[in-house]
This record gives sequence, structure tokens and C-alpha cells, in this order.
Amino acid sequence: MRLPASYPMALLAALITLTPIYVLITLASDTSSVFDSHNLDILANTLSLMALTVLGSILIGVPLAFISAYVHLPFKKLWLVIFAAPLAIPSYIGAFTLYAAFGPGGEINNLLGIPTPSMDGLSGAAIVMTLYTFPFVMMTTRSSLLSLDASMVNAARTLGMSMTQSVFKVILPRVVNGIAAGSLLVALYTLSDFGTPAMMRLDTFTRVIYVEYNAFALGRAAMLSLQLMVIVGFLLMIESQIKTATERQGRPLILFPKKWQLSAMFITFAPILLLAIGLPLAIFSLWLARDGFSGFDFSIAWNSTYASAIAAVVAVIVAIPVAHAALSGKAGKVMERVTYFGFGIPGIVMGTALVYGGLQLPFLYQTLGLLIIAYTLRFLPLAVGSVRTSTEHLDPSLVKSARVLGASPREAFMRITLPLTMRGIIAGAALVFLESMRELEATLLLGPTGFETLSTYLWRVYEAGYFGRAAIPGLLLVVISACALAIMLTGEKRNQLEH
Amino acid sequence: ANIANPVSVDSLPKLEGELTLYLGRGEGGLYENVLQAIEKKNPNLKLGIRRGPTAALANTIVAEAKAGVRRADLFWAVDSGAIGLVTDAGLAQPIPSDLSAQLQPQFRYKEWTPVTGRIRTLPYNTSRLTKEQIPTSIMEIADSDLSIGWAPAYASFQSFVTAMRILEGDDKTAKWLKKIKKRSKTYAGELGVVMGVERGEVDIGFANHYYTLRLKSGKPDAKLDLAFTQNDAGCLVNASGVLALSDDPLATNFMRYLLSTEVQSYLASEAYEIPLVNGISVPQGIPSLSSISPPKIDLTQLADLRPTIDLMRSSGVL
Amino acid sequence: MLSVSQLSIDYGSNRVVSDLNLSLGNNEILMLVGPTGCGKSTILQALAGLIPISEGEINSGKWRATPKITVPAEKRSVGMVFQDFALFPHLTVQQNIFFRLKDTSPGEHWIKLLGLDEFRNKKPATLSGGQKQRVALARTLAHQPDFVLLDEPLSNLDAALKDMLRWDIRNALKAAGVPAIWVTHDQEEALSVGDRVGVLQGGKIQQIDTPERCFSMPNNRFVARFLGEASFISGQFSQGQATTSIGNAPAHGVDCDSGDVDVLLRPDDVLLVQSSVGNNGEVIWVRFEGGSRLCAIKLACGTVVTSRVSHEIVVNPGDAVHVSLSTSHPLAVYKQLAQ
Amino acid sequence: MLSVSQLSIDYGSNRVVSDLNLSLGNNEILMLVGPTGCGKSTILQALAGLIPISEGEINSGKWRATPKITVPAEKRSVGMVFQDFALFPHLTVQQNIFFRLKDTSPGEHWIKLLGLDEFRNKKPATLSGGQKQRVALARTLAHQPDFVLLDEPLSNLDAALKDMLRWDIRNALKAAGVPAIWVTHDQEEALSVGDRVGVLQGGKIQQIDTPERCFSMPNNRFVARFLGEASFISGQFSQGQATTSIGNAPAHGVDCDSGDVDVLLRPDDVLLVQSSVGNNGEVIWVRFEGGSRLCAIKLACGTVVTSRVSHEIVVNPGDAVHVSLSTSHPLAVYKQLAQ
Ligand SMILES: Nc1ncnc2c1ncn2[C@@H]1O[C@H](COP(=O)(O)OP(=O)(O)OP(=O)(O)O)[C@@H](O)[C@H]1O
Ligand SMILES: Nc1ncnc2c1ncn2[C@@H]1O[C@H](COP(=O)(O)OP(=O)(O)OP(=O)(O)O)[C@@H](O)[C@H]1O
Ligand SMILES: [Fe+3]
Ligand SMILES: [Mg+2]
Ligand SMILES: [Mg+2]
Repeated sequence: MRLPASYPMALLAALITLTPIYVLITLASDTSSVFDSHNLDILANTLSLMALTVLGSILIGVPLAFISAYVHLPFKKLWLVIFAAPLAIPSYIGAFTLYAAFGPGGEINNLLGIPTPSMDGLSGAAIVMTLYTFPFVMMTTRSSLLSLDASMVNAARTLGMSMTQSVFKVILPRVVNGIAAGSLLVALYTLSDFGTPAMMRLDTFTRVIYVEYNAFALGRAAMLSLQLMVIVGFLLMIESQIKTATERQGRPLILFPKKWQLSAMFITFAPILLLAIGLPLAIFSLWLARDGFSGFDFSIAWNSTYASAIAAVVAVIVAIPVAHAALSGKAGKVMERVTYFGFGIPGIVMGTALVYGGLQLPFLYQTLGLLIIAYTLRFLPLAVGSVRTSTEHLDPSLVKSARVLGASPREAFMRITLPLTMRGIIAGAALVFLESMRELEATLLLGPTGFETLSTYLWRVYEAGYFGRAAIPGLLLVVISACALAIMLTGEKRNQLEH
Repeated sequence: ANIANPVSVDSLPKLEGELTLYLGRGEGGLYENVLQAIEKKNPNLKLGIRRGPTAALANTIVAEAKAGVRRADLFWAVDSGAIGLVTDAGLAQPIPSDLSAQLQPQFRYKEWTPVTGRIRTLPYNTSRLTKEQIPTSIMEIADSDLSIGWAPAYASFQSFVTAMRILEGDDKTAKWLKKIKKRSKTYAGELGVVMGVERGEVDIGFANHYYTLRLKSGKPDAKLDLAFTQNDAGCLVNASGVLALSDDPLATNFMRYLLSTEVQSYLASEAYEIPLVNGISVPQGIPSLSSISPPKIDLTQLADLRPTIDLMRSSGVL
Repeated sequence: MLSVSQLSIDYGSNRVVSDLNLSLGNNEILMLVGPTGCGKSTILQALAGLIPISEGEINSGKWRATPKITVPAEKRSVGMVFQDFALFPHLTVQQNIFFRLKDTSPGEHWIKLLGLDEFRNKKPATLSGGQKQRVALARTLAHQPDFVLLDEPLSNLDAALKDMLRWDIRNALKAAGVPAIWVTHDQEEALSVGDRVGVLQGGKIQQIDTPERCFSMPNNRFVARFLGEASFISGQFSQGQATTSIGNAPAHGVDCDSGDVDVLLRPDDVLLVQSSVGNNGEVIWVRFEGGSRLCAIKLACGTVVTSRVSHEIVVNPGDAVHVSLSTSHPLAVYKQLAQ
Repeated sequence: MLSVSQLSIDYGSNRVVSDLNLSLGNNEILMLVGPTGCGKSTILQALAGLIPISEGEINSGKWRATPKITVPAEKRSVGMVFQDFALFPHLTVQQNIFFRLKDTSPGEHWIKLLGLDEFRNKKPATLSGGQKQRVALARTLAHQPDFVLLDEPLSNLDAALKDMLRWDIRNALKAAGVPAIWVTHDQEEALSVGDRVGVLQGGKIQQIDTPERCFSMPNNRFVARFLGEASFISGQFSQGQATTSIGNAPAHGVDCDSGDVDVLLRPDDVLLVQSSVGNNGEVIWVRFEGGSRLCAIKLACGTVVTSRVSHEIVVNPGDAVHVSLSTSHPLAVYKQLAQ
């Protein structure tokens, strides 16, 4: 048996993504475990937050995926961009604005006189995390839904099952894979995020890590992060157990909604999207109006854009062999799984680990190059996931056909596989782009000195309490990200025509 | 001791060359204008700024040193713990005596120099309390029936607990923490504490002074005011500080700028920080340094965070 | 019972099926054939209530659907068998068949009848195509539908399997005693399995009749060609008799009463004889069909006719042969097309 | 030229094809048939160099591949036409056909010959199935392969289209003058299109011979049944003559020289007569096939034989009929199976 050609590259990628973990292990090596019983309720909080967020993301993401995949809507693409837009907003910014807007004495109360419940604690944190992570579930579920053949729903209906019931009994069980893939990303994001639970006054594992970190007990922070990795490992295992039968692709369902159904959908989901995107922008604008415009250096937006764009390109280049390895065998699957760890490490710990790693490469240290490597390590799973799905759907006889027409494996890859999986590649690139745009810690610690991005700028003015100054960069972040999403969707459209 | 008068930037040597500053923690938004002004004044200065969470930058500096790489010439941190980490690692350059001479005696250190001060305060909600209802001893607050907002994970709070440990001992501190915990609401940061007080979520809070002043400047009718304790950790004056990592005189000279009249008064008036050099008035809204009675504590001692964290954890606060 | 009148169906502004009329007796199997994209699946989906209709009416006796009165699919008591089987992959064979059944005994009945007993606890993915098709059929019939719609139920199967399953399905439908509409694009299937055949082109019914009549007396040339090998030879038609260059035969005018016509010749209507003299054509190709050979013969006038000969007769391309009309039943004749 | 000797292919430890021997003359078309999963595609893929072989040798005249000597697919100068066309969806028809061609003139040639001129700038998705199939063929032939492999090139098409394309492909292959192996599971296709037929079962060749011989003198019962409607009647065989309850006929012993045998009856070997007296069987089913009817007749002894009658003869199930052997060519007889 010859090894699949993608293995060496995938192995390399997996090993590189393991370097941060290796650094954590060396940092933690002189530390005894700091997991005491007191941490148990923190662990409980963490797991509850994770569970609630995953649940919330499924409750919002799956219906939206369903709508965007099956329901015949005017301006379909635009809706999709809007549904995915929350990914463009750093969750700590969302958390902060929601906190500021809600509750007695919040901005909504001040301006409109409507009393609103305050956003805090477990429920508040879960709501905020849900608002900023459900697009992960939406995107993965949507692509699963699009690959389903409609005939099974038709069969169920002719067997006397109503449409609504069919959705639950016939459609959803078949996209469990897609839902699980998205939920995994949500769970990892929730595990690694610090800002939101902290802002919502919820004690989670990351907070313990931050406390140790800020007390300069880097070893302990590393040790705790490693413990977090155990949870990540469990999640990866659980997710890989979830399997649905692979199906032949077919013509997807198209539903023509009635007027009242359209209104119902709008009434249900408009508030969610307004909350996730509208509210932060509105609050920032409000503060902008209060503080007055004090100038903004637009080159910062450019920094963000090109660094993220390069990261997106690099990430998909690395993701391609990893995705192919995952499809070629068991070992490859393991390599692919390994790349997910980077997504679950808290940002600041990851940032520091990469400082240690980066210092081994002095020529790269504090250059854009290292920053891009860092983005790639953190967000590789996003790219791998979507490249893998699109490759799974590629008809193997196309490559064979190119081979017998005289193309070497390499040429067949370049001329056939690559262009035909472009949809997944572009989608993956867009996700990496979005996450890189809002990434903070690695950017602060690893970017070139003086290199400022929209998210570091947002952080800076937020820390300083100059919230009004967050309006313009916040808006830019959303607009640029929306453009990236739009590009991603045109890629998708072009590909649909071809099939 | 004698305090040298602050100098004006006009009499300082021009800065020329390249300088990399690691600027910890975000008040950077406010420090930004200071840095810009310095750059404007010194067109030949190429100032590179790396901003980041204070602890992360301190860790980075230590890691860089371990790897034999030095990228930062200066480290300006808002928290003395971080400064302690770097000075303990033996990375800081000595401060010339003429520089520290400009500072009030209790703020003179060998390897770093404070830039501005921040006082621990008790922000309170004016519609729920009057100043008189607030005990003037931090220890007594634990026995009051006030509801309290705090941010135990915040570095300044931890420095305050360290001060309390030094002044009152571990046992008393632990008891105090436990009592407060019962009536407290935890926030992520002290801005949150102040906002919570203003909204009436709690009666009083523990926070650095500037959060209240900033909030009030954006919202003059806020139902918020500051109270102070006396002679205890509750009104500890802590400092943000700067240290030099390179022996280049340029780095030292840059520090001189930070202690100049102009910078100090700018920081006082715009950033609501407390000037530590002579002759500059404190920001509006707080009493002058002489009218409050902060505890006498060597700020370097506050860098010893470990026992504090352990104490706070065993008290169930962290 | 099922009757459809003046049914039209649009996709957006695109009329895909127009003015469809048909009615289905109890127990009757109607085969619906037509080229790809002619609207066969669309009709079935409309009958099942899966897509809306634009005009006309569907009446099942129990319910009546019009563009205004929509009856949802699940209320129509219709059975549907799909081209790709549409088995629920997450359920076992038995769970598929018992899907939503309160009383499982009809399910048991069909499991037995279709020989699915040993697979009942398997997942569909582990079954062969033919087994899957049987499960799909059992599932449909177990729900005791008022009528059954089959959308190319065999097109995903082997030729060898097809031949067998075709009859299994027919027998099962007859045993269940429900009327059915069976879509196929295989003319052999259409002619052999059903009680009547409907030929569809471009969304319009061209002919609905018994297989025999559709085959031997097609309404037009499209139907003629679609249902099997057909050649046309010009001739004169009058008084029930057609005269051509290769002989005379009784004839029936489909669209004319007399005059210049084209006569439809099926390969069996043309007798090929190998003789040394009097040959009137040349063999241009021969296809071995197992039991017989199909030969194409070019006549002197240039017309090509096909003839089927026994496999015992060996004919080779290039052979000179004699062909003549040889039929006792009337041939279909059509007005000659303007050149 | 292509010769394969003692070829075996494994998937992991699972032997899928064993001891395959075949050779292909210039210009010859070999049809490979067999039930699903018997290894047809596997053989083609091995010949194309897409999967490794375990034993044996493939020799094209220009290269020689063994388990040790691997010749990569792109070096084999082989053409392959896939079941699902495998057109590159992102390239136009012309770009597909010119894929990797330095000299595009053979591409032009086939575009013209297969009538693809008007589609050359279209993307495959906009073509019909038949057009796609022609593009795939043109692409393969434009590369002037030394031999061509076709893996069920028609199975995704309409029955109507199939019949036409089958001949287009044959003619194109003959025009190009390259040998070809054509996999199908349609026995009709296998018998009519190729020069020789190879019947495969479970990875083993059962028979390779001309269509006529495979059909009328199959090596075993599997081949007999696979290639078309077959019934067996018991009888005695001696000296080139078979005696059965419905008559005698010349016969050839496939696996025996004399004794109790089963005689293979094709529907055309059985003559059905409707008479009022002397009937020896009862019709149990009738299938209309267009030009003819296939009838199954149950004899008194319980044996069921099939007979094909002209469509002009109307037979109904339940009719009493008389059947007899009617053939001039020898029938195949097989040793009777132990009961
Ligand atoms: N969802 C749809 N939206 C728009 N047009 C459609 C849709 N489904 C089918 N059509 C068009 O309607 C016409 C009829 O399609 P239909 O599927 O009924 O054909 P069919 O006869 O079943 O063909 P086939 O033999 O290929 O299954 C085709 O031209 C097709 O392109
Ligand atoms: N990649 C593979 N790994 C393992 N077994 C395989 C693989 N591909 C095919 N097989 C097995 O090898 C056998 C032969 O498969 P092959 O595809 O050659 O059959 P086939 O004759 O082409 O069938 P069909 O008519 O369905 O195309 C089957 O039993 C199949 O399950
Ligand atoms: Fe602060
Ligand atoms: Mg159809
Ligand atoms: Mg095959």
C-alpha cells in the first residue's frame, strides 16, 4: 500500500498545530496540577455555558440554515450574508454592548423608558455566545441540507406525515453530521472565549486561566489550558462518533412560503439578528453621537483586511492536504482532528505559547509572517472543515478521467480537483478571514510592532472607555466581513451552476 | 527629601533615533495622545508601539529575554505587578537619580519610575446613599449592610488585597474577603463595577478612581460619586510605571518626557490620572493627594501577587 | 379512482404541463412515458400534492384539489415510489415500512409477500438496489394508499434486475388492487407492464390508449418513433388499403382518409427474403438481438426500412435482399409531410 | 492490441477478479457483461492503471504492467469513457475535448463527426445526457488512445437515447479503428453491439465468444439465463439429438455427451399454436413487447417454457395452447442437475 500523497503535508500541518500544545506542556512542566475541588463548580459553569450555547446555536442556526437552504426568498444571498454577519463582530464587543443596552439603567431603559431584564450570569453569557456563534452551525448545517435529496421528504409526506413533522423526523436526522460539526466549533469557541463570560459575570474555566495568567503564573495557566484541552479532546471524540449515512446528492427541496409564513419567519429571526448586529452598531453610533467624531485612521482597516486575506489564503493552502488526508484514511483522520486543538485554546494563552514558539524563529518573530502563521494555527479547522465537505462531494471519476487523458496526479489535482472544490475552498477562506478579522490576542502579541488592526483598535478604545470611537471601526469590521461573505457566496453560486 | 521641580518639555533634550515601547493595558487610548504629542515634538524619533494586556507583555518581555532577543526598549505598564515581574527577572535598567528626584519620595525606585498614580476609591450611588453612610475604614465595610460591586480578577484589586495583607495580615484579609463576598456582585472589570453602581445594581463598589471620573465626564448627571477610606489599603495609591530595558540614553530621555509638566498635566486633566510630580493639580473631582491619607506602602512589595492569589482562591473569591 | 381534468402546472412563469386530462379506473395501471424533461415527474408531484397546480382539477373521489383548494400531500392518501427509492437511511427496513403505521399488519403482509423478512432489521444502505426497491414498494403499499404513483421506479437498477422487478411490482399492485400511474422512459417497460400507456411530449399528452393500440396505431409520428423501432415508407391510401413500392396492406388513416401518405412500418411488418433474383434492397446494417436480428434495408428509392428476422437467418450488411409488406392487421398511415 | 494474462485483483485481502485472460485484436470491440459487483469496473480500472494489480500481466504492445512494474495511468495511452460521463464541469465542451491536446485537429475531427459543433462553447451542465455522452466519447477518441475502455457508457441515459447512442459509439470506435472493452449490464447491448462478448461472474470469466455462440450455446446455465429469457426442459440426449416431451431437435452437449439432460429453450425455439385439440400447456402470462408477445406456458409436467409469438396472435393467460420445439440449429443441452 502506498501512502496517500496528502499524508506528509497533513502530518506536517498537524505537527505544527501541535507546537502551541507542546509549548504549553513545557511551560506547565514545573507546575503541579492546580485543579482543586473548588474548580468543580467552575467546570460546571463552563460546561453549562457550553451546553446552553451549543443548544442556543442549534435552535437559531438550524432553522436559519433551513430557511437559507430551502425556502424560496427574494434576495436570498443577501439574507445569507446577514445571517452570517454576527461572525464579524468580536464577541466581547457584543457582550459589552448588550450589557450596556439591557437591564435597569441600560441604554434601552434610558432612551425608550422600556424596562428590560439585565443581561448577565449564565443566561446572559449563553445568549451572547449564542448570538455570536450560531452562524457556525448555520453554515455547516446549510451545506449538509443542500446536499440532501428532496425525494425523502416527499416520500414522508405522501406517507401521511406533515411538512413540519417531516422536518424533524426525516430531514434533521440526516444532517446530524453537519449540525455536530458546527456545534463542535461553537463548543470550542465557547471554551476558549474569555471576554463574554467575564463581562457577563460568569465564572468559567477560562477565567481561572486568566487569573493565573495575570498573576504571572504562566505555568499554572498553561497547565489549566492543558486541562481544557482534555475537554476539547472529549468533544472531538464525541463529534467523530456522530455519523450519518452518506447519501447520493440530489435536487434539494424548494419551499414556496405563504405570506404569513414569511412574516412569521421575519418576526422570529429579525430580533435575533438585530440583537446580534444591529444593537452593537446602534449603541456605538449612539456613543459616537455623544462623543463626537474624532477621526479614524482608515489604514487600520486595510491592515486588518490584508493580514486576514493572506491568512485566509495560507489557511486554505494548508487545509487542502489536511482535508484530503482526512478522506484518505484513518491516520489522516487523526491528523485532521489534531488541527482542531488550536481552536480551543484561550486566545491569550495561545498568544503567549506562540510568542515562545515564535522566538525560536527570530527572523519571523514580530513579523506579519508569524502573525499569519498564528492565524492559520488558530483557524485551520474552519478551513479544513469546509474544504473537506466539498471534496467529499467530488466525483472521483473526474480525476480518473483526467489521469487516463494523460495528466499526472499533480496536473489532475491542479486542473480538476482544485477548481471543482473551489466552492469549499472559498467558503473556508471566508471563515478564516472573518475570524482573523476579529482575532485579538495573537494580533496584539505577535503582529509587527505598531501594527494595528480593527480589532486591536476596538479593544484599545474599549479599554479606554472611548466607546464612541468604536462606531466607525465596528461598522467597518461588519462591512468588510460582509463583503468577504458575499465573495464566498458568489463562489458558491458559480459552482452550483456547474453541477 | 527634596523634590526637584518638574521640567518643561521645551528644556528636555530632543529625542532622535528608534525606540520601541511596549505599552501595557489599554488606557493606551488616553496615553495615545501623549505619545503622539511627544512624537510631534521630536520628528526624528521613530517610536514603535506594541500594545497589549499588561501581563501578556510582561510575559513576552521575559520570554524574549530567555530567548536572547530584546525587542522592547521601554515598558510602560499600568500595574506594578507586571513591573515587578520584569524587574525581578533583572531586565530593567537603573533609573538615573536626577529623574527619580522629580518624584515624591515615596515613589522613587531604583529600576523603574512611576508615571501617574491611581487611588483606590469607593464609587457610590448618590441616589441610594450619602457619603456619610459609608464607613471610612475599609475593614468596617465588611460589617456594613451595603451591597457591593467588585472585580476580584482585576489586577488593581489584587494589588489592593496585597496591600491589605501587608497592612492587616493574612487572617484578617481572608475574613474580610469572605464577608464581602457574601454581599458582593462580581464584575469583569472595574469599569463594569462603576457602571453597576451608577445603575443602582449595587450601593458601592471598589474601583480605581479614574473609572468614575471618566464615566461622569461622559454623563455629567450620573448618580455617582467617590468616597475614600482613610489610612488603609482602601485608599491605596498605586502607580502606572515605566522602565527601561535598554541602556540607550534615548530610553531614559523618553522617560523624562513622561514626567514633564506638560505630560503630567495632560494625564491629570484628560486621563484623570494622578500626577506624581510637584506642582500639577490633581484631576477635577478628587481631593488633592495631601487631603487624603493613603497608607504608606512600598509599591514594589505589591508585585508579590502569588500569596494574594492563593489567599483569594482559598477564600473562594477567585 | 382518480380523475384529472384540464390540469396545468407552472414553474414560475414556465408552463411545464398543460391541459392534462386522464382518469384511472380501480385497479388500473397507467404507464406514463416520454422523453427526459417532458414533465412526467412534475405531473406525479402535482398529483401527490407536493407542488401547487395552476389550473384544472384533481379528483380522487375522497378529495378534490384545484389551484384554490390545496389539499396537502399528507392528506391525499397517495402512495409514491421514487426513482432513488427514498428510503429513510436512519431507519431499518421494518421501521421504514412501518413508518407512521398504527396497525402494522399490512406492513407485515407486504414484508412477507415481497420476501423482505430476512432484511427487516437491516439499514437500507446495506441492501442491494433490487431489495431497496422492494422495500420502497412495501412501504408504499403498507400504507394502503388510494392510488399509487411510481416515478421511474426501476431506472436505477440493472437491466437484468429490471426485468424481474417490473413484474414483481405489477403483481404487487394488482394484488393490492390499487390504481397506479407508473412513469418510465423505457418503452419496453411501458408497453409490457401497464394496462394503458400515456405518451407525453413537452408537457402535453400525445396519446393514452392500450399498449397495443399505442404501438400499432400511434396518434402521430412522435409516438410511433418513441414506442419502438419505426420506419416510414411513402404510398397511396384509399378505401382502407395502402399501396407502397414494397407491396400493399390493409391500413387505417390516423390523420387522413385518403391520398398520399406515409405508412408506418414496424420491423415485424416487413418480410425479408434472401433470394438470388428480384431483390429490391440492400442490407445496410444488422443487429443481433438474441432471439432475432434486426436489419436495415435501403430500398432503391432511398427509403430505409427495418425488418426483424429470425436469428437462424444469417444476413450481412451489403447483402441484396427482397423485402415486402407482410401483415394482416391494418397499418397506420399519416398524411405525407410537405417537403 | 491488448493482452491480459492471469490477471488477479484484490481490494485489501479480498480477491475481486481472478485469473483473467483475454486478448483483444486491433479494432475489435469486446463487450463485458455480468451482474452488479462482479468486478467489471475493477477490471477496467486495473487496465487503465487506476488501481494496482495483484497477479498477472497486462501487455499493450507498447508497455507491460505487472504487480511489480507499475505503469501510471497517464503513461498507458488508454481512453476511458465513464458511466457518469466524467466531463469536467468547469470547462466548455471544446476545452473538455481539447484537454491536454497539443494538436487539436483530432479534437476537431471528432467534434465534427459527432455533431458537437454547435455546443462547443457550452458547459456540460447545459447539455442533455446524450450530448454529454458524445462529448465524453469525443474527448476520449481525440486523444488517440491505443485502446478504449467504456464503463457502462449508456447506463445513465433514457432507453430511447440508448438505442441510438449505442450505434453512434460503435461506429465511432470502428471509425477510429481502436480496440475497445465495453462494460455493460444490459444483455441486449452486449449481444448487439460488440464483436465478442465476455460474461463475468464473481470476478471470473464464464465465457468469451461471439454474441451468437454465447447466446445459443452458453457455457453454463448462468450465462444462458444472463443473456436472455431462458427456460429449461428435461430430456434425453444422444447422438446430436435431444428428445423432450414437446418434441425433438438437434442438440449440442455443452458439458456432456449423452444421457439425461436439460435442454435450453429460447422463446424463439418454442412454437406456440392455438388449436382446439391436442393442447399440451396452459398460458400463465403474456407480455406485450411491441413487435411480439412473450408467453409463458406451463406444461402438464409442471415445467414452464416461454415462447415468443407475433403480435398479431392474441393470446391470453389461461388459454390452452400447443407448444412444440421448432428449430433448425442445435440446442444447448446440459447435464441434469442432481435433485
Ligand atoms: N423545481 C423546478 N423549477 C423549475 N423548473 C423545473 C423544476 N423541476 C423541473 N423543472 C423543469 O420542468 C420540466 C419537467 O421536469 P420533470 O422533472 O417533470 O421532467 P421528467 O419528465 O420527469 O424528466 P426525467 O425523465 O428527466 O425525470 C423540465 O424542463 C425541468 O427542467
Ligand atoms: N474501493 C473498493 N474497496 C473495496 N471493495 C471494492 C471497492 N470497489 C469495489 N469493491 C468491491 O469489488 C467488487 C467488484 O466491484 P466492481 O465495481 O468492479 O463491480 P461492477 O461489476 O463494476 O459492478 P456494477 O455493475 O455495480 O458497476 C464488489 O464486490 C465491490 O463491492
Ligand atoms: Fe484600569
Ligand atoms: Mg422525472
Ligand atoms: Mg461498475
